[in-house]
Amino acid sequence: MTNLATRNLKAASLWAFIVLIFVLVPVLSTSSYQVNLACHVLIWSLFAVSFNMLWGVTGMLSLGQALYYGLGAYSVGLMVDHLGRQWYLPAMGLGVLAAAALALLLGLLVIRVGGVYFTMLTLAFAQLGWQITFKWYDFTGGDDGIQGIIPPGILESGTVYYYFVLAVVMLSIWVLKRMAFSPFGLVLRCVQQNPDRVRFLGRRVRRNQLRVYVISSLFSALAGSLMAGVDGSIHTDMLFWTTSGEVILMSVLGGINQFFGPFVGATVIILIEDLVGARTEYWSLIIGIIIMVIVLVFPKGVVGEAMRAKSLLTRTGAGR
Amino acid sequence: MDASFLLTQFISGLTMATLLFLVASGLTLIFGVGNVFNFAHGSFYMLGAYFGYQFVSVWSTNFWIALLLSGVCVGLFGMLAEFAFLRRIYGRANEGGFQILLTYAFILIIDDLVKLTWGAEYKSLPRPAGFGGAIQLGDIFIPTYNLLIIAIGMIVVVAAWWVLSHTRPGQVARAAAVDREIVSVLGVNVPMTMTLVFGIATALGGMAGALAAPLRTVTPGAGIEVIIDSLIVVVLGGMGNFWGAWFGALLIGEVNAFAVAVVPQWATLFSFLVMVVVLIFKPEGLFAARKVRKV
Amino acid sequence: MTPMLQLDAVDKAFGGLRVTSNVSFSVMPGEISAIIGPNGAGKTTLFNQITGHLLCDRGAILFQGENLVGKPPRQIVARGIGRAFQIASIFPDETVLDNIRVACLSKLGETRKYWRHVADFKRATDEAHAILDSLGLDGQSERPAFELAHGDQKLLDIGIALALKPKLLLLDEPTAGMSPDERQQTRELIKQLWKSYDLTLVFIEHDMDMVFGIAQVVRVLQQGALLAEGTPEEIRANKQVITAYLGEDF
Amino acid sequence: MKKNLCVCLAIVLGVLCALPMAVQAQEKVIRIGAMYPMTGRAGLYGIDSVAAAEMAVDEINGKGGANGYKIDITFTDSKAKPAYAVRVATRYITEDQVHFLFGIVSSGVGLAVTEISKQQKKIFIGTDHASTQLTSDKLQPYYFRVANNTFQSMAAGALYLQELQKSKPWKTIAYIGPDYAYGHDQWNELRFSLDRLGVKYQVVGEYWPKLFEPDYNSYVTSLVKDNPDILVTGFWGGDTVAFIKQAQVYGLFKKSLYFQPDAGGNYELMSAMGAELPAGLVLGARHYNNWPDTELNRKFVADFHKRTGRYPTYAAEGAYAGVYAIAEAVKIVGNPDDTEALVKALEGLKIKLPEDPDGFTSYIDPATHQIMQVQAIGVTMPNTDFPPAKMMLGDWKIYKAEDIAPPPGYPNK
Repeated sequence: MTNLATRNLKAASLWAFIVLIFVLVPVLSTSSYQVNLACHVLIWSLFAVSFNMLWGVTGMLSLGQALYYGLGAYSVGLMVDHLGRQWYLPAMGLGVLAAAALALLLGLLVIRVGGVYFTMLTLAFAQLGWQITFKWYDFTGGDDGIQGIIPPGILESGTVYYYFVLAVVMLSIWVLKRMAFSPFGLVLRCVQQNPDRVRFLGRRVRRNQLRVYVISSLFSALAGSLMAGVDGSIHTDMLFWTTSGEVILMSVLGGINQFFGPFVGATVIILIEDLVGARTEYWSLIIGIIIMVIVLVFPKGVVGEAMRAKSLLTRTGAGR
Repeated sequence: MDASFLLTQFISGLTMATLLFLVASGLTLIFGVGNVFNFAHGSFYMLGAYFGYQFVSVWSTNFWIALLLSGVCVGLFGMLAEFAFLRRIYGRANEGGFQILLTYAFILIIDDLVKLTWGAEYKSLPRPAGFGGAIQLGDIFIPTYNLLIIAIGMIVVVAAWWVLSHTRPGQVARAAAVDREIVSVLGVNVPMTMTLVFGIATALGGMAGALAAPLRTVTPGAGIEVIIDSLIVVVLGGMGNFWGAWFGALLIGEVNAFAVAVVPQWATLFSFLVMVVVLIFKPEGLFAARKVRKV
Repeated sequence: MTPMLQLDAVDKAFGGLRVTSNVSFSVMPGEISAIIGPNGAGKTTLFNQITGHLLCDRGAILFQGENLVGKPPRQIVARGIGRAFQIASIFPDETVLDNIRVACLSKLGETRKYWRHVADFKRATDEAHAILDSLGLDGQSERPAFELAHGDQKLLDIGIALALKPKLLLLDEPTAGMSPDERQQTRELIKQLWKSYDLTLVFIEHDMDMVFGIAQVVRVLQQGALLAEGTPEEIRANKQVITAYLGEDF
Repeated sequence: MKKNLCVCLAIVLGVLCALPMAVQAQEKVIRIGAMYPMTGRAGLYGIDSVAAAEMAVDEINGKGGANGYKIDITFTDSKAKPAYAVRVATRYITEDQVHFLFGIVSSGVGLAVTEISKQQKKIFIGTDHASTQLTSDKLQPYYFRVANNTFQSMAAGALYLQELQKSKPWKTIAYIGPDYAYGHDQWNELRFSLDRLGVKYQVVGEYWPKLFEPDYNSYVTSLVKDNPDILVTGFWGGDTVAFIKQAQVYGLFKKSLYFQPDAGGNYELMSAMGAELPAGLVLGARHYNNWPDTELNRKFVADFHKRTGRYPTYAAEGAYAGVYAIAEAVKIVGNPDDTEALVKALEGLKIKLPEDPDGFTSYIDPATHQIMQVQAIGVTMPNTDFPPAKMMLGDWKIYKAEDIAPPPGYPNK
């Protein structure tokens, strides 16, 4: 029991610390840009953490989560555009539900195959979604995107919206974290490591994969719907495959096998992109090299490497 | 819609299919032997087009020699990429994601290297001497260069058939496509084979780039659009299956050609539509190379 | 008394090769029995057919009177058949405790709980500890499973099977790859488990000390067919078995 | 793990807050935050725009600046991604405290940035993107555009076709353009203008290849079958090159008049295709290196060539015009800080630009914030004055600014 209590206390204090940092951003920041950046960090974190439930936890590498991210964003964008601002929050809920429904439908199709086939199928469907959004310009605005998506009421203020995002993201990540360490999460990790054994525990592998696919897609859509209000505009790029690639990068950079890895990864990537992009037109060369270094030299990611360093240190310490 | 128009449209589709196949065949080869999905394959295609430009338009090399040299140069580049970077991640846990990232890094780096070397202006190569015109048969115009592309595509198919069925490396590649473990049992130097296969595959991509350059625009970013089309072809045909890629390219090329003729406003969605329909019934593609592990 | 497990003319062929052919036998409740036979005799295939990993070409497999043929492993395990594998089938990155606990949770029908931490499932945790205790692994419960020694991984595999509270437990070469000392210990342990968990136990084994030491019934498979069945003494005396498998000098 | 995580996050917070704290000291400076794509397909436009904008800044600062204010212009690659451009624009406004947002090639990105400009009340000078929306239904008080929009090009195109019908009676018309807003807008605007002029025509084909389609063979063979008198295309950049190269061998241009009034006349096409470019194509663009033959234009083109070693695409002149428009507005107001006064100054601003023929001065329409310019359309013919191009436009037809403006209320009427 003491073990349990310590664990709870540790987890709670970590949470408090993270939340505190982000609560203080609008107070400490010198410009609204930094708040905007923190907003991006939060939303991408949610996207990356929800993606990592699929990949890091269950071992299902989807290259199509941008589909749901975009769906969330476009639900809000389209409803606000066509029906008015008061629909902003209902649209968020609707987008999330729509994503869950779509994920259930597509999941039944794509989960039939494993490994790289799953990856390619998710990519193919996401690209189809992108192509439709791009092409159906009468409805979606096509390449022009949708502008003027202003959140209603007090959310219109940037700071209030930031706290709204903070609350939703932290709540969602908390929910996902609970899930990751619940019996359900344990089964998912087991599915990744030894699906045959999971079957012989009397559990359905594909049913569990479908569940996590729907859950991950749902939270990806939530992230997308939050993004719609940050800049007031959305665009087909949100559905493009490079968006899906970006969350993979965040997961790897942070550490695939760490629950908070993608959170750290998202933070670092957004800051790097910003710093490099602001300084050189050859950002693509620099970012490419950075990705290469991460992949080849730090495969465990920031959090994973930090933990390894820590365990090395403690071991040498104990050896003395 | 008369017969001569159908034939014209068919040949248009065949030209597109051949270029698609030349790119996709390399992609599927790499996947079949190494289980690597090379997202940068389009960038190697683009590199081939730039090498073609360099040889033909800047150094005035004979077109045919330039074509071969472009393939060789890109192949060497590809071997370097495999040897220096890609092979370091084989067998790693969650390899798929690392592959995507690493090959995506190749895309970013090659894009900027091309911009640094050749600038951002659009480049163009003329068609080679003797292939600038068209054959006219009644109402039908068939550009001679398109015929040439189709012929080269045929030669590659026949050559590939011969290599795959009559030579030892071909047998190894086929064996690998079915079961990778077998290859090490056959006493083959697996890492070396992989580098070589990567070289051949990227050389095919590079050659396709140089071959397409006289018809298309040589520009930074030219790799992105071919990679998605090739992906469709490869997935459709069954990943890792050489003949599947050939059939997939043919299907996409012709479906596209006739969609343009019949329902032009929806033509761009047809290749996706074909893919979705096929995948609903055969999720592993039309001709799966190896038995799909169902998890 | 109805047999716990009854095989009735079970066949399996891969291509032209018959791996099990016309195998029939009955396992009585509470029995501990061994299946022996040379490599390639079809022992593991038989297990795979029983647990639904392979479909029978022909024949019936009755578990407590119910035909299992055509049912997926998932449903077969739910009816009370547990299995440990020739190569330890565990969850390498999870802790030893969680390896067992996930099975306990599954048995208790609590794998669809999304909210509470696994450690808060007291009953599953207690059961898991009890099993680890009986396997002698409790001291290592917080280590990741891949760090365990080979022999301990095989025990862990058995533990996962036990956690599902099987009526019938199938063990595929439980001592393979162990040192003579470890084998000795494992043999005693298995006998112990058989008694304390009130199991019907069938194991495949090459270690003759184990076969003749603890099995009540021994069945011999050769080229997919059941060659002989009987008490250890009967088998030891069986001419056919001696020529085919045990060897003249046995 | 937890401790490390805390350390990481603390560092991140530190970086976040300490990021570019360096806000410039209050000298007499006009700060411009420019965004252009510098990678990928549109990279050429971005790179040319940057060079021309820098050239304009050097010229103005060399003469002592605008009303004593030196221009300080910063460029960032927009990556042609709206979300990223919005982030950059926000940084420009709140961190770097720029006075003007500037640039943008893609209309999708332009629409996203104009939203920020509106929210933050910061003037945004558009230099290249052409969607008519920005100066019609999506117009906001702080947006100004110093290059033609697609409506103006297509209206000029409609006038050209109307005249042509008198000399060479044509009946049928077909269109091919990229399947996104830019492609569709052009076709809608051309038909709108033709209808407004009362031109009679019959549409025999409409084709929508995807943007950056590499293979047009199937489209070309279908177009050959349709056999239109006039073939209108709405491509830009590399797509124009690929289409012309593939269509040429089918003899398409012998039967149909190739007509591309918005982006076809851009110099990049001439430089990429050299002698391969067929003669007799009717093309238009927003600036030409060989028209008008004025002192100002000759100097602009020559200076640009001196600076970069190549001749400019039309994007360059837009950026050049944008910097001069800012300088002029600041001269009128006296300082770059009074945004509302600058808006007033820009509304109706008259400014002599390289693309103005003698006797005309470009001006910004106060109602639409759109620059009003003369539009010329030319025909390809041999001309080796601007290598590597071997063909340039000539045989110009000129259209007055007032004749090609969208009617008030377009597109809702």
